[in-house]
Amino acid sequence: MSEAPSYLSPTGHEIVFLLLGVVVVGTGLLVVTTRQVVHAALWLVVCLGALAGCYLVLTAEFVAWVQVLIYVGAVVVLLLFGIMLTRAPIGRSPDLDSRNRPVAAVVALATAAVLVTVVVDGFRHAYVDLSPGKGTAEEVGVAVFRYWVLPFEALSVLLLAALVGAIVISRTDIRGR
Amino acid sequence: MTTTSATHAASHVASHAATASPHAATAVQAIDYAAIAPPLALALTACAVLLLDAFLPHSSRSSHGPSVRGALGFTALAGVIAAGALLVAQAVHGGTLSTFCVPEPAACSYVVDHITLVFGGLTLVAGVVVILMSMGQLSDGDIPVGEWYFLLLCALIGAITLPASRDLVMLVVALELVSLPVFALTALRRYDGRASEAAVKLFLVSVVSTAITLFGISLLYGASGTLHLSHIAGGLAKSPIPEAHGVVTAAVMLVIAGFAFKVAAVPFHSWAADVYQGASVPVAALLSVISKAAGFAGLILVLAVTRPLYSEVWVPVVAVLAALTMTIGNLLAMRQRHAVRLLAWSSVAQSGYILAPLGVGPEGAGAAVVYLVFYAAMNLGAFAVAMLVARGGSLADYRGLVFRRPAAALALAFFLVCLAGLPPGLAGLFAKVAVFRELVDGGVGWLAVVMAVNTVIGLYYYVTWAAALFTPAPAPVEAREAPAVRLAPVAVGVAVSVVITVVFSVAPQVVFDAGLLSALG
Amino acid sequence: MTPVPALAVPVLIVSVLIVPALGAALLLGLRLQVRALKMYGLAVSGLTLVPVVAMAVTFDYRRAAQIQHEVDLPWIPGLDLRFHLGVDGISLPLVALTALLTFLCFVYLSGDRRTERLRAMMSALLLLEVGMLGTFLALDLLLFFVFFEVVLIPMYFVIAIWGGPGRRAAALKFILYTLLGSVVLLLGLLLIWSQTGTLDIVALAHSQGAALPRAVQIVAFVTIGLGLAVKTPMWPLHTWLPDAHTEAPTVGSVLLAGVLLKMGTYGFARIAIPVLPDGAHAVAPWLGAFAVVGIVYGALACLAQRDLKRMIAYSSVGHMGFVLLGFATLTPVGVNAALFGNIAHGLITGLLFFLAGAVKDRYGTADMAELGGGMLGRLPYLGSLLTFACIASLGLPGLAGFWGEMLALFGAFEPAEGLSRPLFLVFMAVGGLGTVLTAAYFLVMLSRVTHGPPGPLTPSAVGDVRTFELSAWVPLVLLILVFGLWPKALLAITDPAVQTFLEAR
Amino acid sequence: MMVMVACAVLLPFLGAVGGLLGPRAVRFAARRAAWRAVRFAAWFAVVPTAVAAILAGVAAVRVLRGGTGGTAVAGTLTVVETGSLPVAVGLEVTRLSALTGVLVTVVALAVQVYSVGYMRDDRRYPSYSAFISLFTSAMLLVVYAADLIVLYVGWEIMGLCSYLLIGHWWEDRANSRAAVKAFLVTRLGDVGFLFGIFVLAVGAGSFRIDDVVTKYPAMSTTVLTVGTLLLLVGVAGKSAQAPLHTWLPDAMAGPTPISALIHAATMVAAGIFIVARLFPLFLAAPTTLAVLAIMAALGMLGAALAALAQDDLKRVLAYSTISQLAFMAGALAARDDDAAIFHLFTHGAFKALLFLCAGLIIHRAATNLMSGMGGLRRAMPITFATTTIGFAALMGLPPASGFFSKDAALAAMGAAPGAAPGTAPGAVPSAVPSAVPGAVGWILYGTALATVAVTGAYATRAWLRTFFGEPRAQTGDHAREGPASMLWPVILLAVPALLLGFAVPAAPHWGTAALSVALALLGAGAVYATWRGAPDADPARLLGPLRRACEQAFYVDTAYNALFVRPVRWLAHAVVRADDTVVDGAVRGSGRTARGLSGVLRLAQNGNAQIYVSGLVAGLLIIVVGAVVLG
Amino acid sequence: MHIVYPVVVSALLFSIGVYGVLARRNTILVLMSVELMLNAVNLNLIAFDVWLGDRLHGGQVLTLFVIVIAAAELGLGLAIVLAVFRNRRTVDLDSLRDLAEPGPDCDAAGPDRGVAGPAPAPGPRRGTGQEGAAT
Repeated sequence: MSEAPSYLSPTGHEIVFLLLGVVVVGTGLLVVTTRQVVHAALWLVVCLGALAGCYLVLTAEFVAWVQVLIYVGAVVVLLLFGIMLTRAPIGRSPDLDSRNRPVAAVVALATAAVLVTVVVDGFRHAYVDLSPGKGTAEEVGVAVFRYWVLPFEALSVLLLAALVGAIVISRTDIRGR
Repeated sequence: MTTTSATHAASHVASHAATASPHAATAVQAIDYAAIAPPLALALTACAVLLLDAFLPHSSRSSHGPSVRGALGFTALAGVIAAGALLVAQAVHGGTLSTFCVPEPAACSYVVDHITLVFGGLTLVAGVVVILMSMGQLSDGDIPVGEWYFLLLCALIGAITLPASRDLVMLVVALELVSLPVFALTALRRYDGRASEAAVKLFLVSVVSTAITLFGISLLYGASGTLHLSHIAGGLAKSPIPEAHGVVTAAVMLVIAGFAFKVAAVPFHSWAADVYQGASVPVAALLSVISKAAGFAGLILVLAVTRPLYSEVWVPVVAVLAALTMTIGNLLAMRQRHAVRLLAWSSVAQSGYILAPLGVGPEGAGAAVVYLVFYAAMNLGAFAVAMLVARGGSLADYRGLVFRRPAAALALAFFLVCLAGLPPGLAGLFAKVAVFRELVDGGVGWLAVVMAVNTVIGLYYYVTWAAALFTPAPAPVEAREAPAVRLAPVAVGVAVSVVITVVFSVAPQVVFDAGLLSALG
Repeated sequence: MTPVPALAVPVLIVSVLIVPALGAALLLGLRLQVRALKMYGLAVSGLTLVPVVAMAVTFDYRRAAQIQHEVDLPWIPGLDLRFHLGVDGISLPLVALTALLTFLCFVYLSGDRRTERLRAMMSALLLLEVGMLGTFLALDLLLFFVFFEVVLIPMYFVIAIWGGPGRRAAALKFILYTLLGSVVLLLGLLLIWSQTGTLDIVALAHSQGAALPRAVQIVAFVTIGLGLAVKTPMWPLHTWLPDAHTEAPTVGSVLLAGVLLKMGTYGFARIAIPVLPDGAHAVAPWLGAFAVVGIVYGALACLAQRDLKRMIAYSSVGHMGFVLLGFATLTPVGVNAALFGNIAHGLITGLLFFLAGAVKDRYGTADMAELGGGMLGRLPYLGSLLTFACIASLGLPGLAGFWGEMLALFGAFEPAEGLSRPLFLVFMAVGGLGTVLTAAYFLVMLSRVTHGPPGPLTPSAVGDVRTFELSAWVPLVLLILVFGLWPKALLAITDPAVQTFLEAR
Repeated sequence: MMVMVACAVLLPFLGAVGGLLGPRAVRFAARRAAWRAVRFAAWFAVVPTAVAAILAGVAAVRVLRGGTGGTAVAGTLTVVETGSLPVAVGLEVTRLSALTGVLVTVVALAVQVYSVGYMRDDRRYPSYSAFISLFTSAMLLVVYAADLIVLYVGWEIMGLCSYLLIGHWWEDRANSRAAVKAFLVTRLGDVGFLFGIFVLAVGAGSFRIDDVVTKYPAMSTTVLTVGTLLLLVGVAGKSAQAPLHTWLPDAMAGPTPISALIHAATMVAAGIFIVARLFPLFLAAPTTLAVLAIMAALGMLGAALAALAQDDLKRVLAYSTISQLAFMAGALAARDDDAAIFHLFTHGAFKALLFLCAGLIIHRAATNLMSGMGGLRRAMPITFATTTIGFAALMGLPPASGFFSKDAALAAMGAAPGAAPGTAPGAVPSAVPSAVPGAVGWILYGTALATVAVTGAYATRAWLRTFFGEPRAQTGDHAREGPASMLWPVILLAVPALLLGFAVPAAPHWGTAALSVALALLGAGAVYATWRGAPDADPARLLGPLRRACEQAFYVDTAYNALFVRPVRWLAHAVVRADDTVVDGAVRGSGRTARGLSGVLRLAQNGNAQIYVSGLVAGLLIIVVGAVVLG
Repeated sequence: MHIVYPVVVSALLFSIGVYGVLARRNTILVLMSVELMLNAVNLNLIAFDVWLGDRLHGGQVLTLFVIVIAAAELGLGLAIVLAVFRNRRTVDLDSLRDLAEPGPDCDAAGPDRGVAGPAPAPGPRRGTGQEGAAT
């Protein structure tokens, strides 16, 4: 493996990626610390979008578009519906954080410290020359149906189960036998 | 681009439309239907139940509601029994069937070997008993029957595929497939605040553990370069990153987290009591036996099958985890006054006993499987009787039960004594002896002593409950059980578990053959 | 007795276990009223006695050291557990004692009108008998452990359901304490197994611990010793016994003291000493020390007791101290003394607890202060039987209690080579002092209970000893006299077996 | 020969069993009057003892005539394999045991006959007589035993019978306590005795007595000394010697015939018999003899002084027994076992006589205390005559048998320190030079002489206070002679008390004899003088300040009570408290800590899902860090 | 492109997710944090897949599957949250204390309503949902 270029001379890719990374982490922090519930959802959208950008930088276009489509499209909308249905307060509500905050902060920082040290120690020298075309839909499609058919089938059962479960729990008009 | 090598004679090309890109004659991965017959059968039954529920007449509640309920119940039962028959056929066929294989670094995702057969058998038998218990539970009428059976069968599908899956992706998917339906089942009692509270807690803790496991898997993928269990050891050896030790250790621990949650080992045990009490009794039985068996299958696969070379990392950790689990489980079970809550903590303690042989090393997996099979039989029986008698209820309801329902009382006493590991319950005794042997042989003396003390603490609450059965009740507690007619299936469930436990007591060799062989599988 | 070829009749030994087991199982199904139930109980326990007597008769006393009536079937290959039964000079007397005592308990029960839920009690006793007989017959380490634990649950229920006011706590302490002991015992057994690879006691005894290095032998002996010491009970581990005895019903106390304690000491004679000779040698001084402390401690505790049954329980601690001292000497005479003491204690304390039970039935209490004394005046026969039992128990020569203690002291006088002589001389002296204290508390009890002017409590209308009680007690009295006047009857059986495993080293 | 001796031993045992079970069966069956049960049981008591007496007599005659060359005749029933030294269950008749056997059976017969009358109206006579037969067979077993363990068996059964018989009237708590005390003190002695047997048996390599006696040269002196000293502990316990004598005076709580049989003639004599039986061993252990001498000296004088100050007639005789036994022990210490045995025989006869007479007196005067007696010589002439013979023999006045045996003993003790003034070498068979150190010899001889004087004093005092002076009995003219069945045994015993002295051919040593008679008369005179002064007052006042101490037997009993009984009782309570708090506490404590721990753990289960998840993640972090750092 | 960048970003995102799960009172916000954690995993997988040049594209396929799983779970999660809201009028996690360990003395908190569930009245019930009395 060729000697990885030093960190001091970042390529274009790395600069774009770092910018997007900062956006992701920043908006992530805002999601979990904002006072307003709806703002949290909106910041989530920005975070996931930026993440999709990261994927693009990493030449995984198909996954990036799936990310945008499903996460930003469906999941966050679902969350907004959830917020609406549970009549969460629209304006600023002071008590969004439970008394567990200090413990949570400590644990989160510890997790961050441990994970970062482990990961950095492990992957310091990893370097890759990005070449487009790796993450095209065709590549991933072939991979899914040539190597990963079983999980694909199992996921269908999972989705069906989730679907049935969600419907039967939320609709109270379905009576028992 | 050459097509894949000739597939087995028995398998044939799946009918899926291959996304044929012009330049690659891509054949979809060969599927050996004989191998995946049992989960397939379950899946078909699940769909059948769902459709039947939809199309059977929704006439007025009273007239033939029960008959429809019965029909759905029996179709589910038939499906499980059919899957069992297929499993037995595979066992008789002998040899390992493997399918969904990847050509170059030859590794298959779905392998039916001895571990799969043992866990599959265990899951299906437990499934039968849980379905029988569900029939009793559903007779109340406020739970949608079709959906209940469908979700139950989905959970069974997950539980069967997990032991057979040989790559991390399939492991995670199977893990999710086992847990997701259970959240739904817990929350299915929609008018009970405690059920939904239990569902939320279960959901939250489970999702967090899955996320942690996935993070572990991603690190492991990064370190080893592959997702197939059989190649990970090789991958780690020539790992692209020079000093991979730190990452791999962390990755292994994080992967263990998901399965440890399923097994309710120590740091992941807090949810057990609340969820068991909140959920209905059949779901609690499902959690305590089937999802726990799946958890152990995953744990054994991840730890024992793939990486003997890293065992000096996880062996001491698992040993400490086992010791903590059994001790905390037993201590918390001591002061319980609610039957299912006590059974919850007792099942946490029992998972500590099952974890203990793994604390000796990969060769301990055999003893762990043996204890698990024994535990499944005893624990299911206990839950079935709890369901039969007072739908869980507090221990006071069980006082002087031998005068009101002698058969149930004797069965419960037998199961409790088995769980305690004392002679009339020989099954429990032989299970414990097998584990103790493994510990003493493996030189983990301190764990054996801790387990000895725990056996005594365990005996305390088992015997107190068993004794309460035989002491005459001061005030004639009003019988709150549901009318007997709908509890007949539960009684059948109890009978099944009694027969199985007695067979295990008299001829435990059956279990030992299955268990010890699986260690080699 | 013409020596019948040993292996010709395995059916006997298996039937010894099968009959009570089937009896207990059938009881759950049967719906008999009281009278027929008592007859059934008598029949089953009698039937168990028949094969035992047959085994005793067909036993070849010239080859007492050899295992006879052997049965060896594979049961669980996965655990190397074999259904291996057999009887030799050491276990035959104990098997006979168990069968006899259980039969006498059923005789006692047949007359006793006040026990309710008799069906459950009888099935518990029969299960108990299976466990006890199995323990003495088992020749496979794990099988010994299984039968060792079969006894726990029935005994727990006998105490917990039919016991006195504080029965639940006592039963719980009994079962938890004994289970801890037996699990520790299991660890020891498994340690032997992991080192030698075999569970067969006979083979292990012949190999004299050859395959076991000294350090492992010591660890194994300590763990097994602790497990057995809880059951014996040895001094610091004895606190479950007085509670269990005070609360147990008469029949429960008799079997608990008569046989259950012997399972602990039998373990020493069958497993600990023959299989782990070096371990035994290293730990013998400690065992002797605890035994001797047990003797004096038990005697002193009895002096200050108020409750009659509790006093007899503590006296068992003392007597078992002598038995353990016998084992600790590791000499043939010491081990013979221990085995003789086992049988003698079984008979005498069994009789004592029968009598204490009778006193409690008649006066409603076993508290000596409340009894007030003068029993010889009101109940002359019961009083004189109690006097006889106490005198036998304090080890008067000419009665069974004497030989066990005297030979144990004689063994301590000349311990096996390698054991420090002065230490064992101290043990002997303290043991001798113990006999004086034993005599003291028994006679003080007699003078408080039987002598003196008639006390405030008047015995219930039941009156003096009744026929069914006599028929339960007279065999014990006769046996105590026979073994007292003719110790050869027992020593001749146990001596050859003891010589083989002690001498062969 | 052996069969005869075996029958002698077994017959009383069978009589005892018959006596115990027979009447119960009769009463069971017939419910007849108590008196008929007594007569029925009497047959079971007297006949076997009589036959045993005859058999013993015949055996004695055959052995003494030297039919078997004077050596022992032995026979073994069976050998019990114990694992090391075998126990040979067998009997052996030597000259010594033959004679003692006769003494035992004769006295036992006398007591059995006497008891029929004495216990006429006692409901528990059958068990009483049975226990006496049991005692007789136990004593014969000791006498004829060929094996030390068989001897020990008889030895302890005797102790039991003395317990049962002392506690005969158990309605009164005092009797019961006295019985317990008697058994415990003798039991303590027996433990020492057993250890002595072990030491000697291991030294000789066998339990058989003749092996032990023949192989003693092979044993080292330490083994011999330790063995014999331990035997001495047993002897002291059984024969109520100095340190372990406190039980005998309390044993008087039992019926008087028992005192006569057990606490005068037989059981207490067993100790001396054993020393004589194993005399060669004692000879080879000089230190033991020295200890014996000191014990004897202390016992002799102390008991005699105590006897002088007692008010209860039976306690006087009890202390006199202790003193006389110490006298015999002194003779043994002076290496002359023949003198000791001779004195044992005569003492057996006259002390039994005295006790039976005392029984008659108490039976009539309805009180034990001499202060309640007086002037009985006119009312009870026969008793007066026989008691006078008894006292004469006790004081050693010629022609009574006591004179000869006491003289022989005194001569032996006199010869002990080597050159006693004016004593002819005489026929003292002290072939072995007296190795008793001079000083001890002198002490022994001095106290012996003093004892003779004090014996004369207390004998006369007892004689005067019971038979002379004004009748102080409160019960009017009740004092008449006893029934015939009680008088005949007394008269029967009076004969040997008087004439036994002449049976022994050895001529008395005139020097010591004269000296002893003089001293006896001196003591008697002193008491007579003080008595003359004030016939009603107790002549014991001549002891002056010592009287209080003598009456309490020098407070030995209270000392033992304080030193042993109370600490043991306190220790017992301490043990029970410790057992409850410490040992049991640890057990209960572990239970409580388990419950406490479970309480603490329950706090973490407060239902808040976020607490669960934080616990989960924190736990996981600890595991990961631990694995990475340790791994 | 240094792989360490995406991996570090993923680690940070994961920790933020953990914080969100532990700190937020409203269950919906907790669900959002869980989504963050899962997205962190996806980023990691994509980074490694690209770096390893895995022919099987294991990383990207698994990412797809994780997205599907996340969607499915979120659906069910929201349904459960709605059920809780319907039964308990609130979605605050730390107010759901009904299943805690019963106090040292009192018996199991209230009768087990599972049994005493209301007899199903005919006809659907609009979101009034009978409220289990939380003692």
